[in-house]
This record gives sequence, structure tokens and C-alpha cells, in this order.
Amino acid sequence: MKRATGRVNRIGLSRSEYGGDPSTLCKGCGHNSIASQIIQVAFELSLKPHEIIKLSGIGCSSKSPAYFLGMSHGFNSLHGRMPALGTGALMANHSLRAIGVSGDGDTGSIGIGQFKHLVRRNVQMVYLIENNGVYGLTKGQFSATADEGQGLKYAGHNPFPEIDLCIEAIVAGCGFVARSFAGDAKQVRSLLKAALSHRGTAVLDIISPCVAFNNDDSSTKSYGYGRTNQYPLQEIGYVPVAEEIVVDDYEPGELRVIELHDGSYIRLRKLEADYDAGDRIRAVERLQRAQESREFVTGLLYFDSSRPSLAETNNLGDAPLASLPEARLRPTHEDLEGIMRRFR
Amino acid sequence: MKRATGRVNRIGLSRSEYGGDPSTLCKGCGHNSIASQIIQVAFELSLKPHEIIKLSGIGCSSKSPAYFLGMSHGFNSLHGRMPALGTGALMANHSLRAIGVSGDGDTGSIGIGQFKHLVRRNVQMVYLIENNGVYGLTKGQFSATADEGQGLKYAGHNPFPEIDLCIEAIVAGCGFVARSFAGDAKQVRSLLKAALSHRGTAVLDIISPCVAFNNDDSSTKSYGYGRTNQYPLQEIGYVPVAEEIVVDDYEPGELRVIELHDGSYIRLRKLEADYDAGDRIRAVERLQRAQESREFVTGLLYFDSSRPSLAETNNLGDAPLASLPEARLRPTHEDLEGIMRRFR
Amino acid sequence: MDMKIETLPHPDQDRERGPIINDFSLVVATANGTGSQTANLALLRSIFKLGIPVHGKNIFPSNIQGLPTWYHIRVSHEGYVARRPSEILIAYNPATLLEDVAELPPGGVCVYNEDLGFVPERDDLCYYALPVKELIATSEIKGKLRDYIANMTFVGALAYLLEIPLVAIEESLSYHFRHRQKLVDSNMEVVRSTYNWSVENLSKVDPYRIEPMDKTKDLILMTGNEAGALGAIFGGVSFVAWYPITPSTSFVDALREFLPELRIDDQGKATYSVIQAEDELAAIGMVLGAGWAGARALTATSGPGISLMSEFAGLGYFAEVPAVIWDIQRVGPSTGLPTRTSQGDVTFVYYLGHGDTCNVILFPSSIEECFEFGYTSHDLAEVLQTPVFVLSDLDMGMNNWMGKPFRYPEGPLQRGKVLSAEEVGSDPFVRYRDVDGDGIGYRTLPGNTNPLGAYLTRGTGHDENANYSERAEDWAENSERLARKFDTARELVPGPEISSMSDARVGIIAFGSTRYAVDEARDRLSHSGFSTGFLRVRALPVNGEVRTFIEQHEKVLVVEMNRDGQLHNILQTEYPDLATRLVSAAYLDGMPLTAEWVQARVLRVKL
Amino acid sequence: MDMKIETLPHPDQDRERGPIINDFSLVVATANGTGSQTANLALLRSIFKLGIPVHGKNIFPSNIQGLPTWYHIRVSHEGYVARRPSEILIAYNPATLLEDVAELPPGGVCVYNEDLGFVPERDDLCYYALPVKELIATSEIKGKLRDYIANMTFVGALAYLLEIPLVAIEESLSYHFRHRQKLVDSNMEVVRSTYNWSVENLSKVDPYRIEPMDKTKDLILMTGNEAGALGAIFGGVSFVAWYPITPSTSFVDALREFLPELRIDDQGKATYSVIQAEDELAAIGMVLGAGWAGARALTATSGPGISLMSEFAGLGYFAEVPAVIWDIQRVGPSTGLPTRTSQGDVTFVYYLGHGDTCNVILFPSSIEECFEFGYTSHDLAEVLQTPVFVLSDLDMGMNNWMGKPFRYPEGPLQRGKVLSAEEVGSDPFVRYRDVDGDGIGYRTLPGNTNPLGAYLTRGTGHDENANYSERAEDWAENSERLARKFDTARELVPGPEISSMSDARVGIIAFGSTRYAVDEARDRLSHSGFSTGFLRVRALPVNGEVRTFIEQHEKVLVVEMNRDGQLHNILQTEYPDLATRLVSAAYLDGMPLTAEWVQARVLRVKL
Ligand SMILES: Cc1ncc(C[n+]2csc(CCOP(=O)(O)OP(=O)(O)O)c2C)c(N)n1
Ligand SMILES: Cc1ncc(C[n+]2csc(CCOP(=O)(O)OP(=O)(O)O)c2C)c(N)n1
Ligand code: SF4
Ligand code: SF4
Ligand SMILES: [Mg+2]
Ligand SMILES: [Mg+2]
Repeated sequence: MKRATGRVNRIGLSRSEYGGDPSTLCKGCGHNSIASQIIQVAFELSLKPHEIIKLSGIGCSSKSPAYFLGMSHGFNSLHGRMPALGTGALMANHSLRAIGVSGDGDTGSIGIGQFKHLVRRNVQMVYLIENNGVYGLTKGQFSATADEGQGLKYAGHNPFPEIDLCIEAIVAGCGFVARSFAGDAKQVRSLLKAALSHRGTAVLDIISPCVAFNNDDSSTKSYGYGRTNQYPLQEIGYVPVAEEIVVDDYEPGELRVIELHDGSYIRLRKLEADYDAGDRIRAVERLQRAQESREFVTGLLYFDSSRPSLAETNNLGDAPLASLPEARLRPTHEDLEGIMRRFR
Repeated sequence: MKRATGRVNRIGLSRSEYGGDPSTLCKGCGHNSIASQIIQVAFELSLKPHEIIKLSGIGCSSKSPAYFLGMSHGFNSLHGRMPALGTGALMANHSLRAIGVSGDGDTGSIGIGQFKHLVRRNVQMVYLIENNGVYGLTKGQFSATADEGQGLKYAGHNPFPEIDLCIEAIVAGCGFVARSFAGDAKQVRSLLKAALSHRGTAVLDIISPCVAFNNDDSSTKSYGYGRTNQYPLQEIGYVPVAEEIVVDDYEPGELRVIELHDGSYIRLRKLEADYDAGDRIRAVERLQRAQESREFVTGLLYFDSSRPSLAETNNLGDAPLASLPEARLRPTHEDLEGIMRRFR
Repeated sequence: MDMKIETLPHPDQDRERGPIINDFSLVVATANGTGSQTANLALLRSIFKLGIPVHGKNIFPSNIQGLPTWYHIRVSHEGYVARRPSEILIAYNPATLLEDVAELPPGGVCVYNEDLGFVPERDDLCYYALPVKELIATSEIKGKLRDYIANMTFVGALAYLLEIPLVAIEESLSYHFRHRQKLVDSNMEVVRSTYNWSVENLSKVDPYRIEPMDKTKDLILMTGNEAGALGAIFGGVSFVAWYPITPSTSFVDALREFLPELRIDDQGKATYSVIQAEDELAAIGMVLGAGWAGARALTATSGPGISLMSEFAGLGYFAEVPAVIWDIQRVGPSTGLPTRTSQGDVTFVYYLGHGDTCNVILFPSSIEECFEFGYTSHDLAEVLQTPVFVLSDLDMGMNNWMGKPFRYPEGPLQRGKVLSAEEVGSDPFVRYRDVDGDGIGYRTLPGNTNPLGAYLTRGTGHDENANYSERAEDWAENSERLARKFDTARELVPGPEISSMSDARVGIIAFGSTRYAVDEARDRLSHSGFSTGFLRVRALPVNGEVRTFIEQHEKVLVVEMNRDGQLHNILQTEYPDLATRLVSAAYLDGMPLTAEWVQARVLRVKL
Repeated sequence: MDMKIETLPHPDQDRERGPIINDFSLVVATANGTGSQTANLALLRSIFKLGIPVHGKNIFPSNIQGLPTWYHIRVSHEGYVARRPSEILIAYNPATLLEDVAELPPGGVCVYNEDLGFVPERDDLCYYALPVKELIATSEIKGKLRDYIANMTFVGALAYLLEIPLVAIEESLSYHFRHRQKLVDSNMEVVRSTYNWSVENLSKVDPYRIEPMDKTKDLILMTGNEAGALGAIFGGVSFVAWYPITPSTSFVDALREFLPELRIDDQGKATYSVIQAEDELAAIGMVLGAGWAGARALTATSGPGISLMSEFAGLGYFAEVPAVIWDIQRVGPSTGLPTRTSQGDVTFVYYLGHGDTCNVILFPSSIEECFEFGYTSHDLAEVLQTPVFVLSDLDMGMNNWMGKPFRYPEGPLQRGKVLSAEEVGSDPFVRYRDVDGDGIGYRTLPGNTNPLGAYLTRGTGHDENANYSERAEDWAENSERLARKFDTARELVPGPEISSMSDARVGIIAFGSTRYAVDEARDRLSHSGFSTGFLRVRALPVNGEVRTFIEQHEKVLVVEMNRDGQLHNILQTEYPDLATRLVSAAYLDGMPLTAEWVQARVLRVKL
């Protein structure tokens, strides 16, 4: 537990009390920025730490629950299997709010099945994808969200079309689908806040550049001296200490071109002010068009809160299943006798 | 091996030589009609049985490879895992044409991850989904393609949105996506023929009603006396012998309402003659709209043969890997010495 | 490994041909999907209602319609329920008719559907031909359901041949149709008309007969899966996730049948949640999530599902999360025979998960124990903070067994070492410290309001405080503690049930559904003066009494329904000094073991 | 179970302080991601190039940047390569500096980065302080790469302290940078300037020194994963599917490095295909598909991946499909310690798959054997028509080991019983008939043009003709044949390697990477007059010679790097009559075993 320091929020906690262990991720990793925003949002919203659970799979991204909300319970589970774990945890206690953190490999490759089925069931949780297009923790292979045609030093050239996890979420029935960029603190925070109050699964796909492995020889600005000339991968690894990439607030409808650590660029376009997030079919179309023009549209892409959450579908009462007393869990002697009579 | 009887095709085989073992599926099951169409198409195209492999997962649908093309090799594998098996088999021998048969549970539930990744890789195979919205073989639970709100006797009411496997295929990058109805023999055959010559994965989602379990109490015309009044499921199972449901040829753009065995209806609409199958974004939109109006659009929904198949991506030569002689598989003494020098 | 079943002289072969009362087996041969199960179960339950010990085994195919199905009913005034070759055949399936007839012993009885065009050849059998089509021609039921109701004809015929009172049959039908009188009437119409026809047209020549007794008055008749599901419900299970797979599906069907009845609260809200997962990886994942968050959670599956649960099982063991997994075993490896019974997952489940994972296993062998383990498994899982596997099998799970009415669980639910906010207090909470020396730490649940109460659960190496650690000592200590916890489990799991005979030189060890064949074999052996001891293992890890039992016998035959002698091998590593006393009697072909087979294996033991 | 490592007096502790030549261990402590591996490997290879037996072990964290990393280099003129406490520390990591220094033995050497503000306290050590920042201030390399090149300073200092000729270092750097002179030069600049600085500023007081020998002239230095990958390539592997997981990733990296070089044909086409799967279920599925269709196929993974492969492993066993699976073991259960070594998957892999599945396992224990098993595993898989597992570990797989240059495989690829169209001929083809009595049927490949040659492969019960069957006899016979096939495997897998001493009363059994600790322990013991026998298991199932070895010794210690004594337990069930002779010496904390530990366990055996 962190001790209160400085300014406190409505429930008397300081920002630092929402912090966690020191990060062991690379300096400048987008995942660290996202963790900071989670801390900030929890502080600003005066969330009660014991009402939150943190869930993750396996990967650099999935390590981050250790680095925020140290006073909340959490479960760093198996690669690609956070959705199932979260589903069970939230059915056992649907009074909790869950922040799930996953990576693009964790969600898009091994975990795509669980992801789609979580969304279908509308399990009430914020599902955060820290999307860098690579497997960070296993050192730089392509994930399923890597751009078609992209090059990576160790992995070569990606010949396969990228999976757009926002499209995947929408066509699986998700009622809250947003995209952002790790360096856009303000947008990340406002989307996080909205997501935390959504009834059902809220998917946030956050582009979160990997300092260490998003490095392409073909990029003219590549500084990858440390890596590009070496052999073989497992023996020599130098990860330069980098600065976080930050984008300042940009306008609805605007395009921002962001230079990444390796000198390549990504194009972010913020959704227009008059964008209608209520039209599922248009949202998918918009994402497909953005894919064609190699842009990432950021903002709340689709929103519909009409579908019941899984807890509602399952007709749960107010008290969490996990805290029901024995009297409500175990049927009576008479119940048993009744059943026994039936099998005579 | 079946002996030639009656009319023979270009390579001297009769239709019956493309047959397999007698079906052990229910009489009237849509899956049987599809097997017949596969036999007919193989006969009409004069396919060489040894150039075909049949692959499947587990389920009633996945049993059917035993019931067609008895002179072709086949592999009835694991539940939901046919895509991986097929990928390996076709990389080992890319001169083979593969017919994969799966169910909606096999593909949409346990297998959705492998399905999406197969499609992304563009493995050259015809991927047939015999879609009945239920788990036939395990007796009537909902699959992920069951309509939202649908009722089934044993499974109750389905509260979750359906997964549309054609949309899933398209957004994963599939270049051949079609939908049909098991009872529409003509359409199934023509789509099968086209699929067999596609470069890459060709997905055919065929609505294939289950006689035994697509039975809803709420359906007024339900004849389900045998089942609806009984308890419990595993003890008493009566499956009435039914006729195959057949739809005669209908016109492009036309809507056909088909009565199923249990008295419920499905609505099929054939794509218009001027439908542009080359527009991916429109195809997804069309499917989403059809979903909203509770129709199934049938026909070739999306077609694009520009993406290389996985064998091309992997730079394979003409000779299958499986038949390379030792001399091409094992590097030379000199090669080994060269490498050894390098590690001195 | 000798896989052949010994064929001993059939017990009835040499008997004098007097009336044989309440002591025979009959088999109904039909095709799948013809609905014959109503008739079979009506028959079974009428015999049961007449006070006669009875048991039914359904040998059904892995498809939905048209393949051969056999329903075996064993009637035994002595109460034996193990599988035994049948003397009476109801031959209603043309596809297997000739084979079925060939399997009858001399003196056997063949009741057949005349419409199948069967011409009797063996002259050592009694035949009764039923003109089925004709018999149902007058039924008010029309159309497709004719086929279905046709099965009632053999019930009617047997009522005459075996002297089963029609009122008992009517009562059973009423039971199965849940007192829907219209259904009962239309079925009874066929039963009655066939009975009447039989009285006039058949002349009874075989010796087999039913006579009312009072041996089942206080008993129930239920499947193991129903019993297990009820046990779980009375154990307070509140979360279920599953993926359909034979033969575990009916376990969850029973949960879904009884939970809404027993566990909806005053406000009409459910005190449970059941989720059909997208596969078994998800099912076990959900169960672990729920167990971690404090619900009593279970999943039910079979071999292929167990394989898919491996990675999560290891996480559950290592991250110390309670969970209950019912494995209703079927024949493997691989998809194998989905509708045949086996005890083939013992080794695999015991070590399920890579690394040094080891799991607690319970082996119920009766419906009473299915019920009991249904709740104690949750107690154990929460007390030990680990996944607990209950290994039943298709035979136990899907067939109807007699049993005593279940005893209401004694004592409160044992929820293990869970600290409330107050209990955490103001000292730092140390999740994995072995405070009590039993290897079990104290846990808190998410939602605990004490700010000192939270921790991060993980599958990675950690120290006592649950912090990530790669330190060698931390790994070794934690893993040693887990081993200690397994020793604690050894003391807590249900001990073996032992039945000794003081002069026995041969002992038998068995578990689960094979105990019935062993019981019967021992009685037979004992009648012929051959004493045996019997120890029924009820859980893994095994505990001390097993050692004593082995020590007390010169040779101990480990009887099990798999190929490789899985429990036998586990016992050898548990008791290396006694390893050579253990003799494996393992056999698997999908059919439940018979007493004859066990008897022959015992006689073959070299002393 | 006793998990504590014995601490014996350190071998150097009592030595006289004369020069110690070519006989010490050094450890470089840095943080992950600083690129120190270049420096470490340059050091390792320069010693190797000087003809001195040497071995390096990388103890690295499961993250990418910033966590502690230790690189151990053991220099041994006697050729020992097992882990041993280090006398020389290169202390470049502030986070672990104090702990690292504390671990040095009296008389140890500490070379440290002065910039870290470390104040020496222990007075039984020799200290050398390097002003790293200052030393690289003049380097032409600017910006972020400064940190990286900073590691070259300790190389320069050690060149002086240990007397390593600079030319050897330059040669090594040239090796690692693949002769890119610019890179070599900029690195050598730092090495040289530090060397010069050291000559002027440090005065050598410790006894450790390097002296050229000629013991490695004919040897190579390579990781086990590289060797295994090369073995597979020379075994004609043509299909690889995998999912990244430490420590198996470098196995596939090596394949992807060498395949394009060695296996592109005249037309520029690949004679192989490598697919990064979406997970391990898919990877093994692809491999089985390829093996079924006739390619030599492999996947490489580690514990969690093995768990996920369970269901397919069972299918491979039952449907009889060749496949090779490399399991580069790391510490489990669960995610465990992904970057630490273990031998913890033996039991799980042996029985991987529900039902009576059992698998063939190979245990390479040197780079030569990694290479050899790299191709023989494919021969075995195709001959036996079954998945073959090769169990290596992180220590073997990812570290650099000396070895003899690999021998080109003798004889042609053994492709097993595959029938061509002509061989199928005109008789019906019976896939699963045991024609030769070895349990292995004949198979055909898809594409076989003989119309009689096709069959449907399945994971469900089948008869000899591969037709679906639920018949009890068919199941039993097929499963008996599979057991017979496993007996055939017993004869075909590589037998144990035995080194006996005629007067030994204690035998040792070990496998894989622990053999080096055993070798050294035995030498030590033998010097003090204690004879031991050694049998190195090279495969499961074990064969006959193992029995003889156990019989020849009063007690046999089974040494392994896991908690539960997995091989020990398997051997007990294999040889129940010898079970009590087997003593388990199992320990796992993620660090490779030491000779001291083995020695102590041997001395503790009660005779
Ligand atoms: C079953 C299993 N397979 C493989 C791994 C190895 N592994 C660890 S993290 C990872 C990929 C992580 O990629 P991503 O989810 O994109 O996270 P990132 O590190 O990029 O944040 C893999 C393959 C594992 N832990 N478990
Ligand atoms: C791993 C695993 N889990 C569960 C099963 C049981 N199972 C067999 S078929 C099936 C569902 C089949 O449904 P679908 O694919 O829609 O095929 P259908 O029978 O409807 O044609 C299931 C769950 C299995 N065989 N393997
Ligand atoms: S490797 Fe990439 S994803 Fe992982 S911590 Fe470093 S920068 Fe982040
Ligand atoms: S159960 Fe349904 S899907 Fe299966 S064979 Fe019968 S009709 Fe077809
Ligand atoms: Mg990633
Ligand atoms: Mg289906």
C-alpha cells in the first residue's frame, strides 16, 4: 500500500495511492503511459481500489497490472485467456469493476476466440488492448495486428492482412468500441472514464508503440545500430532507453502524423465532432476505409448500451454470488427430501 | 473403392465412385444433401480422387467426409482444429485440393480462432460450414451462430448475438465468401465449383437444418411430441425420420421463405444479378443489413483473387514438399562443413 | 499385457431348468433415435418399483439416429449390478439381429420383431415373435410417432412373459412422462394390447420370472451425473461453466434442471450462474476466475476437454485457486469412443499441467458418493486452494443406479482460509506464508475493503508476498510449500474403504464403477472358499491405510478399466518397497468390467 | 523431500594462492537490454579461440530492459562445464551489486564500474574499479549507443587482468559482427583504450589467469538450439510451425536463419515452409497435418505450449501421425520462470494426452546429441508413425557449449512404412494391420494415385481398415497393437550411455544437461576414492540395459532437475522389483545443478 502524499481525492486518496510497483517495462514503452492514465483516471474518479479488479494475460502489456492500482486485487493469468478468467470472476462478483489489460498478440493471435466470445456475452469490463503490432515479450515477432507489408528486423516482412480488433469487436456485438494512441493522454483518459461506466464490455484499442522491437531496417531513420547488425537474436539484445512518444491534443477530424522511435510514421485521425457513434454499420465501414488509407481513426467508434450485461442476462441479484451466505447457497433438508421422493 | 456403374465422366469414373460409406447422420439432415452435392460436383468436374483431401473437425457435419469421395484421403481430426491440420497438410502437399467440412459449433465456437487465422493466411482450401445453429452431435445446445432470441427445447432461449461467419471471413481477409442453403442443390453446386478453383481460402457457409434439435417448443407447428414432453434429455431420445428440405431454383434478388422441420421459417434472399461481389466494404454492409432484417442473403458475397495463397507466400516450388527426394531435403557434406567452420 | 477377457462357464449353463426368479439379464437391441429409451426406462423402473434390485446400462452409439443401441437390464435378488451377459434378448434392430442372437447363451430367450423377417436358426433358444406392425396398427397414434410407440410392444410382451404387473408399468410411465396422463394412456394402450395379444398367442416356455420383493423400498434410482449435480448444488455451487461433451453433458443438464428449482431467491433472482463456454479452455478459465473471486465453481467435461484444460489446471495448482472439475471418463486416447466407458484419465489428470503439477482426485463409485463428493469436492478445493478433480465415468454417470436416499450434508460449508477485511487487520497481508505449517496460506477475495488485503495473483514465480520473483530460493521454497500442501491433501481427502477377510492372501484394489464387478467376484470366490481383501481407493493422493492393506496381503491385484494399469503404476511409485506385491489387472474395451473377468484375474494371481 | 542445496567447502578456498591458470568462473552482472551480451560472448569466444575449454551460461530475466542479468563463464583446463560459484565478478549492475559482491568467495575478484558509487566493504576480495564514463568519453560513438559500447570496458580490463591477447578479442568481435569491420573497430577502440588504461592504472593482485592451450582446436561452440535446428535441417525437415515462447524461440530462429541458406533450390524456391502459428494448438495441428501428408514436420515450444498441445498429442499418438516436438524446458508449473532452466516436463510429456496415451521422448545432453537427435527424431517419428518429443532445456538450448564438429548423418533418411501406388498394388490396403508383428502398419500418403490406397484418418475408434468402429474387440485389439508399437519403440530409441567402474556400489542415472554436473562430481568422488557408475538415459521408453545397470549397483541415485523425481518415478514403475534401489535426487530452483550438489547427494546415499 502506498501512503497518501500530496493532493487527495473525494475518498481521501492521493494519486500515488493508485500507483503500483515500479514498472519493469522498457523506458518509453507506450504501455507505461497507459498505466499512468489508468492511475490518473482512478484518482480523478475517486474509484475505490477494492471495487476494482485488474486482469491480464501474458506479455509486456499484461505485466502492467502490477504497475497500477496496488491496492486492488488482480490476476495476471495465461496467454490469451484473460477473457475467460474475467468472465468467471465477474460472475462471481458482479459488483466489481474490471480493468483487463491485454496485448495485440494476447488478444489478436492466441486469444481472438476468447475475445470474441467475451464481447458476445457482454461481460461488464473495460478491455484494454495495448496494441503495438508485435510480440514484445518474446522479442519482436509479428502479431496479427501488424500491418500487411510491414517489415521488422527480426521477423522480416509481414505478408498477412492485419486484424482490426475494433472491427472484430463491433461485428461480435460489442457496444463500446474506441481507439486511441498511448501518447494522447487526454483522449485515453476520457475514453477510459467513459468505458468504466459502460454496461457491458468496453473495448479500447490503444496504439502503444514498442521501443524495442518496432524497428525496421527499411526505415531510413532507423537508429537500430544496436540490433540491426547483430546475430543472433537471443544472444545480443540492446534496448536503447527512449522517451515516451506524446501527441498533444488535436482537433476532431484532424490528421496527425506521429513519428515512432524507429523513424517510421503512423497516421492518426480523430473522429469528426459530428461522427455518429450509434451507427454500427457505418462504424465498420469507417474502420475499413481507414484501413485502406492506412490511417487509425481515434475516438469512440461505436456506442450502444442497450444490450444487457452478462450479469443481467444471467438474472443475478444485487449481492455478489461470492458473498452469499450458506443459507442462500445450500437448499434445505426439505428440498433434499423432495428431490429424493422424486427418484423413488 | 466403389465399382463403376452407369454413366462415367471424362476420367472414366461413375458418380457412385465418388461416393463414400453410407451416412450415419439422421435422415433428412441438411448435411447429407451437401455431401451429395460434393459427390455430384466432383463427378461433373472429373476431379481425380487422389488429388483431393477431405478434412474435418468433430460434429455431425464433420463426420460427413466419410460419406463422400471414398477414394480420397481424409482426416477427421479434432473439434475446432481442422484449419491447423489443413494448413499443415496443404503446405506439405500444395498440389492437393482440400475440401474442409466443419460445423457452426466447430467453426464459430471452439474453432473461431483457427478459422480466422486460416483465412488470414489464405490457405488454399474450400472451407465448408454446415451451419445449423446448434450442436447436433452433443444434442441440441446453441452454437455461436444461433439467432439472438431463438428458442430451443433443451437449450432454452439464446440471449447472445449471432456470429455471422461470412462477415468474420471477409473482415479476416478472405477472398471468396459465399452463403447458400443445403436444399438449394443447384446453387450449392455452382458455388462449390467456383470455390474449388479459387486461389486461397474459399468459405462457403451453408445453412443446413438439423432435423433432430432445431426444435422449438414455441413454434406452433412443432411436432415435437417425441421430445418436448420428456425428461431428461440423455435418457430418452426419439429422432423422427424426416425428408430433406429442398428449395427449387429461385431468381436473383428473390426472397424465399423456407419452412423447417419444426415449423419455423427461415428467409433466404438470393443476391441480385447486378450485385458487385468485388466490393468488400459493401459486402460486409450487405450482410449486416441482412442480419438486421433476419434474412440470409445467398450467393457469392465477396470475391477477390488478388492475394497470394499461403503456398505462394511461402515461395514453394511445383513439387510438393512431401515428395521431395532425399537429395533435395538433406544439405550436402560441404554444407555441413561450411557451417561447422563458422562455429569454430 | 494380456488384454483378453477370460470366458468362464456361464453361471446358468449348468443350472437345472426350474423357474429362475429375479436373477437374469436382459438386453434390448434397437437403433439410436427410435425413442426406445422410454420403453427401457419404464421397464427398469417397474422392476425397481416391484422391490427388486435392478440396474440398467445403456450401450449407445456416438450418433443421433440409426446406429445400434443396446440397453442391458440386470435383475438380481442378491443385489448385484455389474455387467453380465444377457439371457434374454429383445431383438428389434435388424442391423445387429444375427449377432445379438448369436451371443445368447444356450437356453436363452429371444423376443423378436417378426416384421424384420428373421428366421430362427439356433435350436437351443426360446423364441417369441411379435408382429409389431400389426400390434400398433390400431393405436390412436399416427404418423412418425408410430415408430416410437412401437417400442412399447416389447414392454407389453415382457409384462406377460416375466409376469410384470401392468400397474407397475403404468406407474413407471407416469413417472417418466411426469404424470402427463395423455402420454401415459397412449403408451399404455400399446403395452396393454400387446400384453393381451401375448396372453393369447404366446406360450411361456422359458424359466425367467419377476416376483415382487421388498428390497428397494427405501432406495432411489438415479444416474451418477444427476447425483453429482445435486451434490454440487447442496454444496452451494454458484458458478458453472462448461462446454458440451458426452458423457458429461447430462451432468450439466441436471444442474440446469435443478438449479432453477432450488436456487432462485425470494426476489426471483438466481443465486447461481451457468455459462456455456465456447470451449473447454474457456470453461476452466471461467471456473478459475470465479473460484478466485470467491464463488464455488465447477466444470464438467471428459477426456478431450481435460486435455484442453491442461494449461489452466497448472495455473490453478500454482496460483492456488479452488475449482472443481468433473471428468466423466470415456474411452480414449483422442476422440476414441465417446459413448463408451473407461477409467483411462487417472495418470493424465493426476499430473495435469507441465512442470511438477500434481492434482487431487476423488473417485466416486456410487450415486451416494457422487452426491457426497459433489459437495466435499468444493470443501476440499476451498480448504486446499487448489483444483480438485472428480473422476467418474460414463457407466457411473449416465446409467441409473440404486442407492440410499442422500444424507443431508453435515456441518457447514468449509470455505477455507479466507480473511475478511477485519481479519486482515493492520499487519501486512502475506498471501503465501505457511503460517500453519500445512502448506496452505491465507487468501483474501477481491472486494475485500481492507487496503492491506489486496494482492496480485499470478502464474509466474513469486515470493511469499505474491510479488514477482525470479530468485532461486523463492522458487524452491514456494514449490516445497506446495509439496507440503499436497501432503496435507493426503490427510484431508476421503480415505479408502476397506473390507478384509482375515485369511485373505490376495487383496484387490479398485476404484469407481468397477467396484461392483469386484464385489460380485469376491462373493463368488468366497463361496468357493477363496478369501480376498478389498480396498477401494476413494482419492489421490492415497494415504496411509493403503500401505497397511498392501502389507497385509501377499499379492494385491489392482483392477482398473484402462490399458496401462494407471493406478497400479501410481501405487508402485507411492510404495516402492511393496511394488512387487502389486499386480495389474487392467483392461479396456469400452464395456464395463464383469465379475467373471475379475474372478478369473484373481484366480490367476501367482502366490 | 529435501530441497536444500548442500554447501560444501569451496574448492578454491583452501588452495594456496599461487597463480590459478585456466580454472575459474567469472560472472558478468549487468541489466537486461544494455547489450552486454556482445561483450560476454566476445569474451567467451576469445577464451575458446585460445584453445581453452570454456562455457557460458546466461541467467537472464523475463523482461526486455532493466532487470538483472548474469553471464557466467566457466574456464576449465580440465574441460568441466557445469555451473560453479564464480570467483570473479564484473559488477556493472547497481541493482544487484551488493548481493553480487556478497556472494563472492574469500579471495574473490571484483571488477566494478566506479560510476555506480560503490564503496567496497569486504576486505577479503581484490577490487578493480573502472571509471566507465570516463573510459568511453573519447569514443567516437555518441548518443544512446554509448551505454551499449560501455560494456566493452570490462572486456578491455579483463584482457589486461586475465592476460587475454587483444587479437583474440578482436577476432571474436569480428566473428560476432560477422566481419563488419566498422562495428569491430568501434568496439575494439573501447576495448583497447580500457586495456591501455588498465595497464597504467590497475595493478594485478589476484591469481587468476588465462594461458593459451590447444584443447579446443577441433571443437565448435554453439547453443543446443542451434545444433538441434541444424540437425533437423540435415534430417530433411520440410515443415515447421511454431508459436514464440522462451526458451524455444531461438530454436526456430536458428531454423529461419539456416533454412534459407541451405534449402533454397536452383529455381530459387524453398524446399521448406515455416509458419508462425496463432498459438501452440495450431502449431502442433499444422505439424500433424504436414506429417500426415508426408512432410518431415516439427514444432518447438516450452511448458505452456506443451500443455496446449495435449489434445493434439493424443490425436497424433492414436491416429499414428509422425511429428517431432522439441520441448525446451523452462521452470514450471504454469508460466513459472520463463527464463530459468528445468527438467520438469518429463512425466507430463511421457503421458501427454488423455486416455492411455504414451509418448516417445529423446533427451539430448550435448550439442552433438542435439544435432543427432535433430535428425534421428524424424527417422523415429516416421518409422514409428507417432509424435516424438525431444526434451532439451533452457540451459542446453540457449547457452553456448563446446562440442565436436557434427558428423554427417549416416545412411539415408528412414521414412518408415510408406506405400507407393505400385506397392499398394491391387489388394485392398489395410492401414492398421500388424503385418510385421511390430505394431506398425503400412501407411499411404494423400496424393497416392492408387484408387485402393486411400483411407480416412481419425481420432475415433476404428478397425484395421480405418473404418469407424465402436466394437469392443476392435478397440481392444487396436490399443493392444499400439502398446506393441511402444515396445518396438523401446528397441529403436537410442539406448543409454553407460560408464561403469567395476567396484562401484552406487550408480547414478541422469539425463540431459545435468550430465555435466554428474561427470564432474564423479571425477571428484573418484579422486577421493569413491567409485560410481553412471548411466545416462537418452530416451523413453527405457530399454533393457537400464535394468542391468540398476541390478549392478546397490543403490542408484536418479539425478534430475525437478521437484518430484519424475524420471525416478517412471523407472520405479518400469522396474518394480528394483524400485527400492532407486533413490531420488531431484531439485529445482531454476539454476543448473552443480557438481557439489550431486557429490553431496551421492555421499548421502545409505548403503
Ligand atoms: C501458451 C503460451 N505461449 C507462448 C507464450 C510466450 N509469450 C509470452 S508473451 C507473448 C506475446 C505477447 O505479445 P503481446 O500480447 O502483443 O504483448 P506485448 O509484449 O507486445 O505487450 C508470447 C508469445 C506464453 N507465455 N504462453
Ligand atoms: C474438445 C472437445 N470438446 C467437446 C466435444 C464434443 N462435441 C462433439 S461435436 C460438438 C459440437 C458440434 O457442433 P457443430 O460443429 O455445430 O456440428 P453439428 O453436429 O451441428 O453438425 C461437440 C461440442 C469434442 N468432441 N471435443
Ligand atoms: S519490449 Fe516493447 S512492448 Fe515490451 S516493454 Fe519493451 S517497449 Fe514495451
Ligand atoms: S442431429 Fe441434426 S445435425 Fe446431427 S445428423 Fe441429426 S439432423 Fe443432422
Ligand atoms: Mg504486442
Ligand atoms: Mg451445428
